[in-house]
Amino acid sequence: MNQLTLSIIFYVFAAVTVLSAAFVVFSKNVIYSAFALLFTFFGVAALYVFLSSDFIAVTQVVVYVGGILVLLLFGVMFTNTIMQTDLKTDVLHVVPGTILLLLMIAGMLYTFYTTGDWMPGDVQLQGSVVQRVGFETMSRYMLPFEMASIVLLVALLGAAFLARYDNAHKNEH
Amino acid sequence: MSQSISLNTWSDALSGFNLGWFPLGLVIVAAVPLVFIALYALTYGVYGERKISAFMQDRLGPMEVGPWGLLQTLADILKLLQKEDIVPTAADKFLFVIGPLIMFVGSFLAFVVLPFGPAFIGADLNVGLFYAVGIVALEVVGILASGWGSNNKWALYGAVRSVAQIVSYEIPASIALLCGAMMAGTLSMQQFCVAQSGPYGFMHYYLFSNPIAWLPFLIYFIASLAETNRAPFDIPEAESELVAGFFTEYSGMKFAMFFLAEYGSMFMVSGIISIVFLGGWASPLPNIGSFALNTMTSGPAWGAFWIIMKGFFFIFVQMWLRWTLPRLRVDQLMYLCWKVLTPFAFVAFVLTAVWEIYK
Amino acid sequence: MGLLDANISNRNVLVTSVDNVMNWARLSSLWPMGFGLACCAIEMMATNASNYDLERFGIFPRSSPRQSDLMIVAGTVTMKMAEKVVTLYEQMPEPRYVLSMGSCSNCGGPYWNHGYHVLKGVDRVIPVDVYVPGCPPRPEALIGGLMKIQELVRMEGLGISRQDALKKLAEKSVDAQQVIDQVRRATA
Amino acid sequence: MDQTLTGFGTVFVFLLLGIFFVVAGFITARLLRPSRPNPEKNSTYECGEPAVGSAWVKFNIRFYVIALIFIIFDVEVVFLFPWATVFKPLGVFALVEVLIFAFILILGLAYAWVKGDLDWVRPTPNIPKMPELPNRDSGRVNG
Amino acid sequence: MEMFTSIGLNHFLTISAILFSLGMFAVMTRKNAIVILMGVELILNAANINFLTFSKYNGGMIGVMFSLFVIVLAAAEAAVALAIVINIFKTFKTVDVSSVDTMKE
Amino acid sequence: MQELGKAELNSTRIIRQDDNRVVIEKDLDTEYMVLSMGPQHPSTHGVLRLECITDGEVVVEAEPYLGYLHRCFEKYCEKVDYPGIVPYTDRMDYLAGMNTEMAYCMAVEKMLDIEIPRRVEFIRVIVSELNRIASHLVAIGTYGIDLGAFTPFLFCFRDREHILNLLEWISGARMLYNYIWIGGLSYDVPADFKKRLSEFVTYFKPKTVELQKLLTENEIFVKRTKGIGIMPADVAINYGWSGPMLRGSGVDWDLRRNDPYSVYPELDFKVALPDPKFCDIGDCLARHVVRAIEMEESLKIIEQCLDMMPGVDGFNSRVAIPKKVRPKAGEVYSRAENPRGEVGFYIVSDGKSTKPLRCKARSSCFVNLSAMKDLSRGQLIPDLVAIIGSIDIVLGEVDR
Amino acid sequence: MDNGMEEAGNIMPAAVLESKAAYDIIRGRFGDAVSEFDANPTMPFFEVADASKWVDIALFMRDDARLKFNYMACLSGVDYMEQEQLGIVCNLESIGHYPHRIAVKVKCRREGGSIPSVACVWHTANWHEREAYDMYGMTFEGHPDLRRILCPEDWTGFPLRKDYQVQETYHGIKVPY
Amino acid sequence: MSEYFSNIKIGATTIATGMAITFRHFLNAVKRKGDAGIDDADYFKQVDGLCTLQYPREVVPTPTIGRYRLYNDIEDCIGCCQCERACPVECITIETIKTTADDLAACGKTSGGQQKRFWVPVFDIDVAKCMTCGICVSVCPTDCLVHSPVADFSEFDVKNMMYHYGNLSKIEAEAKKRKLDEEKAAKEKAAAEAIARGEAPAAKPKPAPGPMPEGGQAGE
Ligand code: SF4
Ligand code: SF4
Ligand code: SF4
Repeated sequence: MNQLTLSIIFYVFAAVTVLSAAFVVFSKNVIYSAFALLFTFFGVAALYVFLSSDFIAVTQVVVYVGGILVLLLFGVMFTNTIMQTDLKTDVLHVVPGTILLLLMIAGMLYTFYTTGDWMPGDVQLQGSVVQRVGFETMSRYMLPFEMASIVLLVALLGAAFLARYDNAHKNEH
Repeated sequence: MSQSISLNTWSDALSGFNLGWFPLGLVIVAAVPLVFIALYALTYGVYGERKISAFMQDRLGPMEVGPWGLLQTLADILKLLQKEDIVPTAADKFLFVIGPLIMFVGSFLAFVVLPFGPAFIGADLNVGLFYAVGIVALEVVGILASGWGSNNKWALYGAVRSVAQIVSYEIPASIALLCGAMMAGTLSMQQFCVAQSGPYGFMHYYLFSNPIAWLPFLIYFIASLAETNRAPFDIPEAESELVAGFFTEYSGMKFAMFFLAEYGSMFMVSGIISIVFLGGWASPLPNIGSFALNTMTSGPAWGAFWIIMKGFFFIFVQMWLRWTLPRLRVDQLMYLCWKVLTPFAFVAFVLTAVWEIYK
Repeated sequence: MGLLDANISNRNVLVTSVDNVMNWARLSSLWPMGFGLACCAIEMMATNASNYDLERFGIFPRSSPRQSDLMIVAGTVTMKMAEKVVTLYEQMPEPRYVLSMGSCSNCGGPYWNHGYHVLKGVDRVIPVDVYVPGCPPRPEALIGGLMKIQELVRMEGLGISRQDALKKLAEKSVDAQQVIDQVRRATA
Repeated sequence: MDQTLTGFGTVFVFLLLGIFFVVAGFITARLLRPSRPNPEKNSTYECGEPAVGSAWVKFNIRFYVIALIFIIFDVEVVFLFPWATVFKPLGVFALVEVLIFAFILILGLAYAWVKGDLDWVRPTPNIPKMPELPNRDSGRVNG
Repeated sequence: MEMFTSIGLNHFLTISAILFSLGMFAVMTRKNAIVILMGVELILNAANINFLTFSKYNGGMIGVMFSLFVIVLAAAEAAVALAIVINIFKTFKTVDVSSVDTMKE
Repeated sequence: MQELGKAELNSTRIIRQDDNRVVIEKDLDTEYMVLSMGPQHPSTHGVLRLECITDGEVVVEAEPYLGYLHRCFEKYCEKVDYPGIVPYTDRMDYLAGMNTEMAYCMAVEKMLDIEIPRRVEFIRVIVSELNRIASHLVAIGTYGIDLGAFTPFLFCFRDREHILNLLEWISGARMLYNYIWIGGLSYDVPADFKKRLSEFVTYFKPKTVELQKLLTENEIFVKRTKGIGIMPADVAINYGWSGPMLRGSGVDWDLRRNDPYSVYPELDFKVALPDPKFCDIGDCLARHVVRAIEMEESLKIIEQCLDMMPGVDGFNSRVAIPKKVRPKAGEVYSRAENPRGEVGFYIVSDGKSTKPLRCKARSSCFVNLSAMKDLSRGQLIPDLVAIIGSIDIVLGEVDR
Repeated sequence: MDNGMEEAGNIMPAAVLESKAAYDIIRGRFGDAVSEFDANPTMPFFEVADASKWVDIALFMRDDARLKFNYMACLSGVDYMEQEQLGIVCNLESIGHYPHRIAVKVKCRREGGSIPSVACVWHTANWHEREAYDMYGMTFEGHPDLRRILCPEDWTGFPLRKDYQVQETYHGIKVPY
Repeated sequence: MSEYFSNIKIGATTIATGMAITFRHFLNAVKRKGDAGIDDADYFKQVDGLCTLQYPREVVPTPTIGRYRLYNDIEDCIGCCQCERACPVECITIETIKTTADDLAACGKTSGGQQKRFWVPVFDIDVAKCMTCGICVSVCPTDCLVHSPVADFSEFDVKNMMYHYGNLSKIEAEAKKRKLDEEKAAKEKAAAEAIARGEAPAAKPKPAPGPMPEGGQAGE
């Protein structure tokens, strides 16, 4: 594949990502937002591939699409009475929000494009990311790795408790 | 890594072939599985299912359409092409259309990493197995989209059940596959096969060379049934309860897409299980003395033959189960997943790890 | 608008052969809607079961009308049921066929004279292509009826409407009366 | 061009081809099929009855809990896969590390198990009872 | 033209910036708690892109590892946050944050 | 306007309006869904319609709607003379035509007070037991389908086909026989019948074992049915349940023994009762098991009848058939044990006409089904399907 | 209707004797609310003369330790055209307690007549009464859910009445042949 | 805990048993049950194996008393209308015309040797309505109304299922009717005359001298 093809593909995915993200944010239909998120996540995963981290890309699909998105969809389906609320009532502070949005983009882009010297050069990531991740978790990032399990445990306990709390709550009445 | 790359000579050569800026070779590489799915799903998958079920039920099965009914599925697909395509008024048009698309693409994308023999694979990703586990997520979203988009009660029930089932069984399935990955020390699908090929044929398969491999093998097999919504886990499309599950409202070509996707993923899981535990394209025949059966039956063509045969064997077992067993109920399904398979998967995980370290 | 909607008046070789392939596909894969009404439905089930095995012809029941091509009205259609039958028929995607199985759905059958709540023939609410007589029709009769449907599909094509096909078939088909007369002559 | 990109290039082509296949299928079907919609045909299928209400209702929280437990274990698996490819050279140390990791999560599973989050709560079905007399003179009759 | 054809660091940073801003916008302006969550996910994704970009162009593993942990956190966050949202919904019958704000049991 | 259900979750009201539309008034707390199961649904065994009000997968209430197959049987009874009713009784319970015919003929014979030849009685018992087996085969097979096992269904139908062949051989029709006539039979059995029947018994015995292994003992099947849809004995009686349904609830009640008719008193058979070790008394599995046992008992009865049946010499099966059926004025309620329970005929004759003044068919399924609403509360949808299947309804008999 | 059976009265079969005994208990409790016992051998019955007492009688029959008519086999509606009456006939028996069986008749006016519902005594009666209502049009007082059961909700007429005329069309579909 | 494991064990064994059974059937699929009808002695010979009858290719004849399509041998029908009266479905319509005395021979005899006394211009059986109950067959005195074993006779048009068995065409029937009327008239006249002559009217009605030639139906 030559450079041009690659660029085209990059732009395709970049467009998919940005447009679908915009759709997520601006769509008045929550379920559409959620499904648009699929494309955002997928596009981001493709960008990760461009950043040579295939493992993170697949992780993105596994966790974000397979997990978080499904969770969000269930959440939407579970609370779907809001589907009828229209855009006007759904959005707060549109004008300041938009101004902020534009300002933010402008500011960040300005910073990115003016700060040229944080690019130390095009050093490519070498070797298989999977194995390197494996080694890193077992060496330098051991503690965070164990902490991650505790974070997950706590999240599980907390979320399960919250979901259950509700049932217990209801039974009391 | 280098070995695997040299193995995929054909697909690499093809993918290097560019026409102008467009990688035409890749299209050809990608088209092969497509043709395969179509052929397989059309002629063997559905036809085989019907014939096998018929024989198990003392019937003849398709007989009149083509010799021995061989053209039956072709006729089905051709007919579905001609059927009117109904989009219910109440449905959400966008989701309704996108559902089968995502579903089919998801099931098709999984075939990228499936090696059809030592010389042919879409892409030998070094996260291959992980990718194969993960891409199911797309199907999940496709199912939700079609179930929700139909705005049909049966479809919604089917979709939600199906999603809950698929995501639940992904845990034991992936832990079981993890055991395989631990044995091979890689996630590349080609490497799995390489690691399990050798002069003693089937003796190199993890299933036979590793006493613990039976446990993850069984766990993955059961979980894969659930992931593809096959009986006894076919509650999402349980005919007697939910009419036709999440594709109740689909007609014509859209229905055909589900049809193909379903049989595609059936072959996919069969392929994965035969690669991870049964050596994929590695020939099962051992070299006996000077009678080099194994060497004789290795090679690109033989490899393709073996993996397809192994895949068919598992598909046969899937069908066999389907036509024998009643179906489980949702709570039993969850019980089986979380309280039987997942603990056992963890046990298998620990045992495999210990075995691999101390063997 | 698809090809099947097109109104083609001059039929050439190509059209005919496309027709043939398409018709072959449709007649080889008639999926009936799993839809039983009364006693006839049991015979329909028996026909689907091992001993007669409709799957030989590629006929296997689907439970959703969206995926079926053929509606076998097997049994008594009552007034209460009539509207549901219409709905289900309407919900089938075209091209669709209707086979009326048994006396009851043909014309009310044994309930035609005093059956206040029985629809006197399902053809009063939906168009019927083939009528299978009998009470209940033997599985053989049902298979025969399905063959008739296949015959009908074979006759259809671009620019040939169902009505034309039916008319042509009716001309072609041997009048039952003639058969009787033949028998009579033979026995006389 | 690095290896990853080539590999995923194939994935991309697969993606395109998959979409193409579906779209081509739809287009062919569109050319062939009749299209004669009418309100009744496009009504929602519900066993022949007109559908009452929309299917878009809030759904059972059970499914949500399942997805929730799933996501936690999913993330765990994400960590274990890279580990599985390298644990053999790392030896016992890595094994112990991961066992601790897994153990903590199994604790979570055990917690959920014990707390009944893994049970699909089945409401207690109604066991039919004898008919109840309306309030009228029930006491009087059998005196 | 060169700027567009050769994909470099800035391209990714741009996308990440846009995603981040969109996420921020959702968090700030949408009333629906679930859309807010989606916005948060967008922000996290933007951050991840940044991490990986710098990781790639620096050649280190730090960014990759960091993004991995971000994903972990995102999962945990989504699980808990959605549980909370659903609880809010159960209590207030709405996921409209502004009205929840005023309703206070 | 009528309020249908509130159940435990009391913030939603489900209201049936005067035009029979169901409206849900929601209070946002929880949302009920009105799910119409049937009239075209694979698991309602015909054209039953259940209007389920569900909360997720849980059925808050399921209201059965009948009448989709109301074929005016009772009207026909008043319009058609006594012998002409017989084919209509076939069409009532079309899975067990012989049994229903027999119940009807017995009722008219009671009014006419005629003596039936013994051979006729034996043949009647044989054919109705055969039909009982056939009917239970359908019940068991379709129950298999309801629970997702397709193969047993086809095995059942394969064996049923043999019974149909046997019955066609003697009566001329496969399903709706019009074989048992008032006072006799339309034909005597063919010469080889006894031999073929005993061959069938030998053939069929291993098949029941196979069926049992394949379906009844399958752990998934047991798990799906055990403890589901429990009906306590006293309520079952109060509901008027009869037949396998009642016996499934542990009530030792079989009309063939408790209200003996025909030659049943001379025969030795066991009243099928569920085994509490294998199933919970009164659940779906118990009802299924009762049917399975009953098939074996029927085989035993057939074997005995084959031994005891008087010979053929100069026998005319139509000998006792009256020329003109015109009973004395009076009324009769007579019933028989059908595969689905008690089928009774209440006939009023005015003594003048050849047509009954009133003939009411007490249909077992109608009565059994009436408990559906009660049984379905708080069940999951799959359990609902299991319960409907275990009731084994024949809509022709429910709606008549 | 009961002539011709009377002569047989003194040689009553055992089954009829049992019913007679049960009847005597009821008669003893309710006196003239029930009519004379009809000892015909095919279906011994008595009639409830005072229809308003019907639920009480039913409850008594179900719960009395000597009767225990816990099983209602059948409830049939009947149109007594000549007497300008509609009626129901209930066949009762006792499962697991006594071998006796008896039938009970309750009658009401033909037009606008009403009979107390016994659905609160036997669940069986619920649907049977609905059916009788559907077919004959008498109402059942106190019935929990008296709707048509077999015919559609919007059907006109009560089909089993002797003078029933079938309607010409139903929802635009021609009804007669 | 032990229950947990025994559950798994029972599940596994029963599933294995079931699978063994289906697999046995799968292996037995090489055998096929022949097309023996129920009245063949070897009907139950083949116990295992496929039992499908490939109907349009293979046919098992229905039993001789099988009741399927009604067939009336009008040659034997004496026009007694018993079947019409007995049919609960009222799907037989018969119109008869009494034969005139001179036609008796033309009307012919049944195969049983019984003299037919009625022309049957209309003998319609609506097999679409018939429920093949066999009542009409059982009452037919000459056994001319029979159920044939032909079961498979579907139609594209339901009207084709009205079978006309009558042995006279409309015109013939008209003629016969006219003839009968004339004979009746003649007889009445004769009777009137006889009364006028004071003779007993109970005299055997002798065949009126028929001036009408047989060729009355020449118009045909
Ligand atoms: S035609 Fe006969 S068998 Fe068929 S439904 Fe009607 S009555 Fe039943
Ligand atoms: S078979 Fe029965 S329904 Fe048919 S014509 Fe004869 S009597 Fe009538
Ligand atoms: S009963 Fe026989 S002879 Fe008499 S009219 Fe009918 S068919 Fe003819």
